[in-house]
Amino acid sequence: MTDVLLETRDLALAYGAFRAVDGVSLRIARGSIHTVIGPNGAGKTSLFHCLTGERRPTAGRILLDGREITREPPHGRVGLGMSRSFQVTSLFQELSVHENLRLAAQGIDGWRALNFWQRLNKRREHLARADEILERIGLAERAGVAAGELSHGQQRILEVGMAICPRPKLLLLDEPTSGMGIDDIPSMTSLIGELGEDHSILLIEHNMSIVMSISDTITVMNRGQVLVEGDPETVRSDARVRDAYLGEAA
Amino acid sequence: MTVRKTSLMLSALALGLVTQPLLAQEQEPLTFYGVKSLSGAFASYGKYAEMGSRLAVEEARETLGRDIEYVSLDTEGNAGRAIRKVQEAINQDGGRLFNGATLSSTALAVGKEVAGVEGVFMTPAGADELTGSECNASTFRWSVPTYGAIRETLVPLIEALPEAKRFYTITPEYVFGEALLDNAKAVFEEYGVEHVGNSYHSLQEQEFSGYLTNAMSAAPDVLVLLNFGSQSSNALRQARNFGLNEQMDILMVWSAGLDQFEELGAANVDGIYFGAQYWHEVDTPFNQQLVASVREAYDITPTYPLAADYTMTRVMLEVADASGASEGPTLIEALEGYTYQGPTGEETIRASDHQVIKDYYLLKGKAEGEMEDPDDYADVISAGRSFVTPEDSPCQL
Amino acid sequence: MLNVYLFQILNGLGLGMIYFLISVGLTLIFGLLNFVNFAHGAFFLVGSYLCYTLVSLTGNFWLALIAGPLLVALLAWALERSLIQRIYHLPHTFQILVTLGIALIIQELSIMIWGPVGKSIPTPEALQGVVRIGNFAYPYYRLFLIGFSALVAVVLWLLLERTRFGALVRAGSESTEMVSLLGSNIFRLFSITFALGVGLAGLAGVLSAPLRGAHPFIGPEVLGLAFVVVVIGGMGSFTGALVAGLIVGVVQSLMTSLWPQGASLMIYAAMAVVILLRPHGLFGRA
Amino acid sequence: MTTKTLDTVAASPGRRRFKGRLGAGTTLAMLAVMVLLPLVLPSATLATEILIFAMAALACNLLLGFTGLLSFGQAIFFGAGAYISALAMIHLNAGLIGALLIAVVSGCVLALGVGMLCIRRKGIYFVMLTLALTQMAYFLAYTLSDWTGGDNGLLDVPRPPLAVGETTLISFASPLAFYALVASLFALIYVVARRITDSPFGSTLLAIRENEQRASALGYDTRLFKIMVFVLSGGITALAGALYGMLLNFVPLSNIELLMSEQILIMTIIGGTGSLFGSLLGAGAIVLLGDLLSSIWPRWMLLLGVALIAVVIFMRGGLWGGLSSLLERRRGSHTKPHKEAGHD
Repeated sequence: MTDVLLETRDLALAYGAFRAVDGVSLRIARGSIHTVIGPNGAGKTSLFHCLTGERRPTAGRILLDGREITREPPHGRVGLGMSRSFQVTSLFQELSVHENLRLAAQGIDGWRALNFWQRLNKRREHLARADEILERIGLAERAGVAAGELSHGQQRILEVGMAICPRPKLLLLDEPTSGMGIDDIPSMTSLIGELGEDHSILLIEHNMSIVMSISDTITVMNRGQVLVEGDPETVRSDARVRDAYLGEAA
Repeated sequence: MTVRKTSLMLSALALGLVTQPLLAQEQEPLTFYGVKSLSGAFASYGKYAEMGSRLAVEEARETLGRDIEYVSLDTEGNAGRAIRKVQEAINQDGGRLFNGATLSSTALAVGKEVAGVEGVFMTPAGADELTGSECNASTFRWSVPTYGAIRETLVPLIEALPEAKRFYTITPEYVFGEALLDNAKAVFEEYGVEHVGNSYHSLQEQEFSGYLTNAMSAAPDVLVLLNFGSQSSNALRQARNFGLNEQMDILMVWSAGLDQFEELGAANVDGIYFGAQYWHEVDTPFNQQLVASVREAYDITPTYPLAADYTMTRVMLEVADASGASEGPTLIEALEGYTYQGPTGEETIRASDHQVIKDYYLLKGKAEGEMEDPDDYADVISAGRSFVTPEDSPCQL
Repeated sequence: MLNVYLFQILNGLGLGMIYFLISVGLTLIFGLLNFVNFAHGAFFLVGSYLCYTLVSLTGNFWLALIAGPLLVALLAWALERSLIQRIYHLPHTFQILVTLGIALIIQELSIMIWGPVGKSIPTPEALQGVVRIGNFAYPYYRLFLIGFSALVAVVLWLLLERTRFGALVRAGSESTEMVSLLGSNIFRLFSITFALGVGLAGLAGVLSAPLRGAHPFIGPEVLGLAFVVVVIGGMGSFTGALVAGLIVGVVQSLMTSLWPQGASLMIYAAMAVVILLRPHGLFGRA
Repeated sequence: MTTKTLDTVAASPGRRRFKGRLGAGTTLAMLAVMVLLPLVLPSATLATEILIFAMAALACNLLLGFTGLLSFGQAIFFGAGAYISALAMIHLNAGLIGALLIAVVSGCVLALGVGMLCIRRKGIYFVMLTLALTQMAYFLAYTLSDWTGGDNGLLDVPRPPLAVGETTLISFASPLAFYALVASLFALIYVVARRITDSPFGSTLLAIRENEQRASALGYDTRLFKIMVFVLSGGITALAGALYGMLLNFVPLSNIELLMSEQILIMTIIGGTGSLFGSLLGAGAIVLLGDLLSSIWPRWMLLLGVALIAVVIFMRGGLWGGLSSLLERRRGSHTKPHKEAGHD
């Protein structure tokens, strides 16, 4: 039996008559980089929303490490070991880079963060974690700057950095290179590659060169369903995939 | 050096101790406080009240030949602010003589504060509690309570309109409105006329078409408005708009008098009955003199707030001067039972509850063509005084 | 004999048309510019006072009816150009604070200009008098108000649904880029829309003046009422403002016969319930 | 360093020490202000009013400045605190501490209810909910006139001494003594609020203000945080209301009016959102302005309108923002103090 970290069973999300996600069963192996691709409107984002808890699926189940999380709210999934980044940069613009990361690390405290009588530096582990991630994503020099003042590329990196702060078992990355300039993309690619060494990653991505270079497994979606699944080579050579993308172009 | 300083200070202190009583025997300056709503939501009242007090103070400086300091405390239309400023005047500057306060809540609370230091506070505010259940030794009130306002308007009206048998009331739902309504009900019963209905409305209401509809459906002979201020203005405007004045007589029991008539305009005032605390055309010596000096000083005709605060300021200063006491129980004693010529004729401060005994008027609005001057909005139909007897009053001082 | 409740319903419908007029400008500005205008009541106030001044100067109500709203719209246009334009992009919180400031300034300026005592405005001569129905009477002026408000509603609807201006404004509220692509100046479009919405508040002020006079502290009450109508109808919805205006008018009128003390409690409670159960109102877009 | 980042980048390692110094600095400044207030101002009563409203503004700031919640509901807690403590003293013979505790607890409980209802909606809908609830609370207070005195207000509110059993320890009858009580409570609240804003909870509030969706994705149940800050804010506001009742010996109906919420909000904003010291500045500026200007120029409230607009457009930090950037600039030009001046 392969070690499955995240599993969906016949997951469906319908808006009225429209079935955005239509019976998707995924199995994401521990330690792998698993990418979901597909033409526009294939249901990637809807699937992602179900996984993060923003949308409650209309049918089907989601299991993380064998535990049912289908009805868990977004904030509840962090404590269970799931963390995400946003497609459109979503930072605390007026807070410092370091504080952004510290808050991200503190998130696993859950309701314990409600303690209003504790001093911040009592929770040294969060400060240390933020410092550690700062080094890792190469933003240590900009620690004191407000996140909103970073360049766009740096903001995208910080976005991913925040997602790894709580030491997630599974990292959900939503188009991490979205809106990035050509020059910045290589550093993001190498960051994700590095992260893949000690994290399980579910990636949604448009940029094919990244997808093909770092993915262990690729799932191709079309019209809310899984079209093809396999390693990059298999997917690259599959005629159905080409048709699906050509259909989009036509 | 320090030694010399100390001795200097000591001798100055000694000098002060010696001279102070001497000076006091001569003429101590009087300090008088006016609690006026100059800014905020009741500025329309406070503006005139302030004019009245200032005029009275200026005149008293001459007639009494003494130094009088006048300090106005702006309530900012807010009872809390008003009380804080009064406290400040009492504690910081030793203030003991106060006049004014438009809002009942402000007047009640100022009365309590002033009573705490046995000062004197005279107010024109509307709440019966001032000389009723919440009365105290320091609080005096010039305006006629709801009992008299009702009796001096409804009774003469019932007598003037023998055909009118059905009365409908519109009442604001709070203490003041209830008091007017209870008194009105007693009059209806006493005079054997039918109270065919009442509509309560909330304190913020400005749209009266619904209440007027209720009134229409009861088909009364007289519509009695028991609200005041902008609410009564709007109720009257809208009643005219619905043509109610053609079907029935309308009485506004608690009108503000001239300034409200100006707000309403002659077209709205015409043919309507109004109750009023003061009317500038009343023929008394005091009033003639008041009208003349207000014309000279401000080039306007005195309104109710102006006349009320003028009268109270003048009475307090005169009594303070004559009794030689500017504060405390001596002054209170001098005011009790004091009789003077006021704007409504001879007025007396009743000792048992500190209520001023004075006339209340029933006015009838004139058509624009009949007005002899721009302020001649109404004629006095009747004047008189009705007060709860001291025995029946909840206040026993 | 006509039942009093029936007449209250009729009266309520009339009241409702006035409420529609009071609130339609607010909902337009919110719907199209996504802007929250807490100064709406203050512009109503200016309309009422302008009506007073114009009627006392010229003796002509009809002139005031045309010039009053135009002057208010002009004031709005100037304000939009100098101030409001800078805060469209800010969160609603900041828009509320700025317009609250504007409302305070307008209120105090009105007292400086027109004095603290209210003013009355006579009903235009042609519309004096009442229609009698049994015991009840209904003023011609209020009938005129109903008809005129209905006309305003139709004209507005045509303007928004059937003209290029309306199409542009609707497109602009979706995406400013699209309008720029169409070759129109989006900022001018916003200025005009803002002036239109505020001008409607001014119009309501002018029309209400003969009923309620002009009083410097009427702004907050009108604002509260307008928000109740707009929220119940659905913020930004034109149909919502109409239907909710009528509902609030009828409910308020009926309440005066049933439980008058609770009339204002009812409308705010209704607003709270609508927000909790149906946040986008009866007709709002989700 | 710009003023914008002054408060917010505080927790980064390099800046943490600076923040500590600044925090201690403002706490000291606060103490100095409290000692000086009754000496500089014409009366201790005026100083007391300023501190009471500063307390209410501070509580409002926790909602608006730290969490980004614009609530018109503060009058509910202010009014309820005043009414409930007064009624407890009048009818239940509650002493000073009892009355204040009852006010705080009832403020917290009410805020829990109001908060749980209101935070179900966001943005303009949230604002409208708080507005509707305030109107309803006002209606309730005015209808229950047997208890509240309705429009006449609740009279004869005592200002009880600090007592053990029948023995009076400290009487607060004199204005200065009562000022001392209010000032100590304000100092306490200030320290508590400082601690709250410096805690993990406080830092999370800022995160919610900045980006609620992200905060939620990081694992924070943002609704719990918002309810909690409502409870804290409601308790403090009710305490301010109770003290106001004791100051005036009277609870006017206007305490629970929408206008009161508006006034507290304006103080908070003009003082500076997101700065606790700013709340003191805002309350002080507005109470003093009213005191000085109202009898000279009755239309002084016009200036409040202007100030409100100016703060949003030009000076988001309010008075505190303006003051601190001024201090920054001065510190830049005169780095060394004049030693000669201190020597005599």
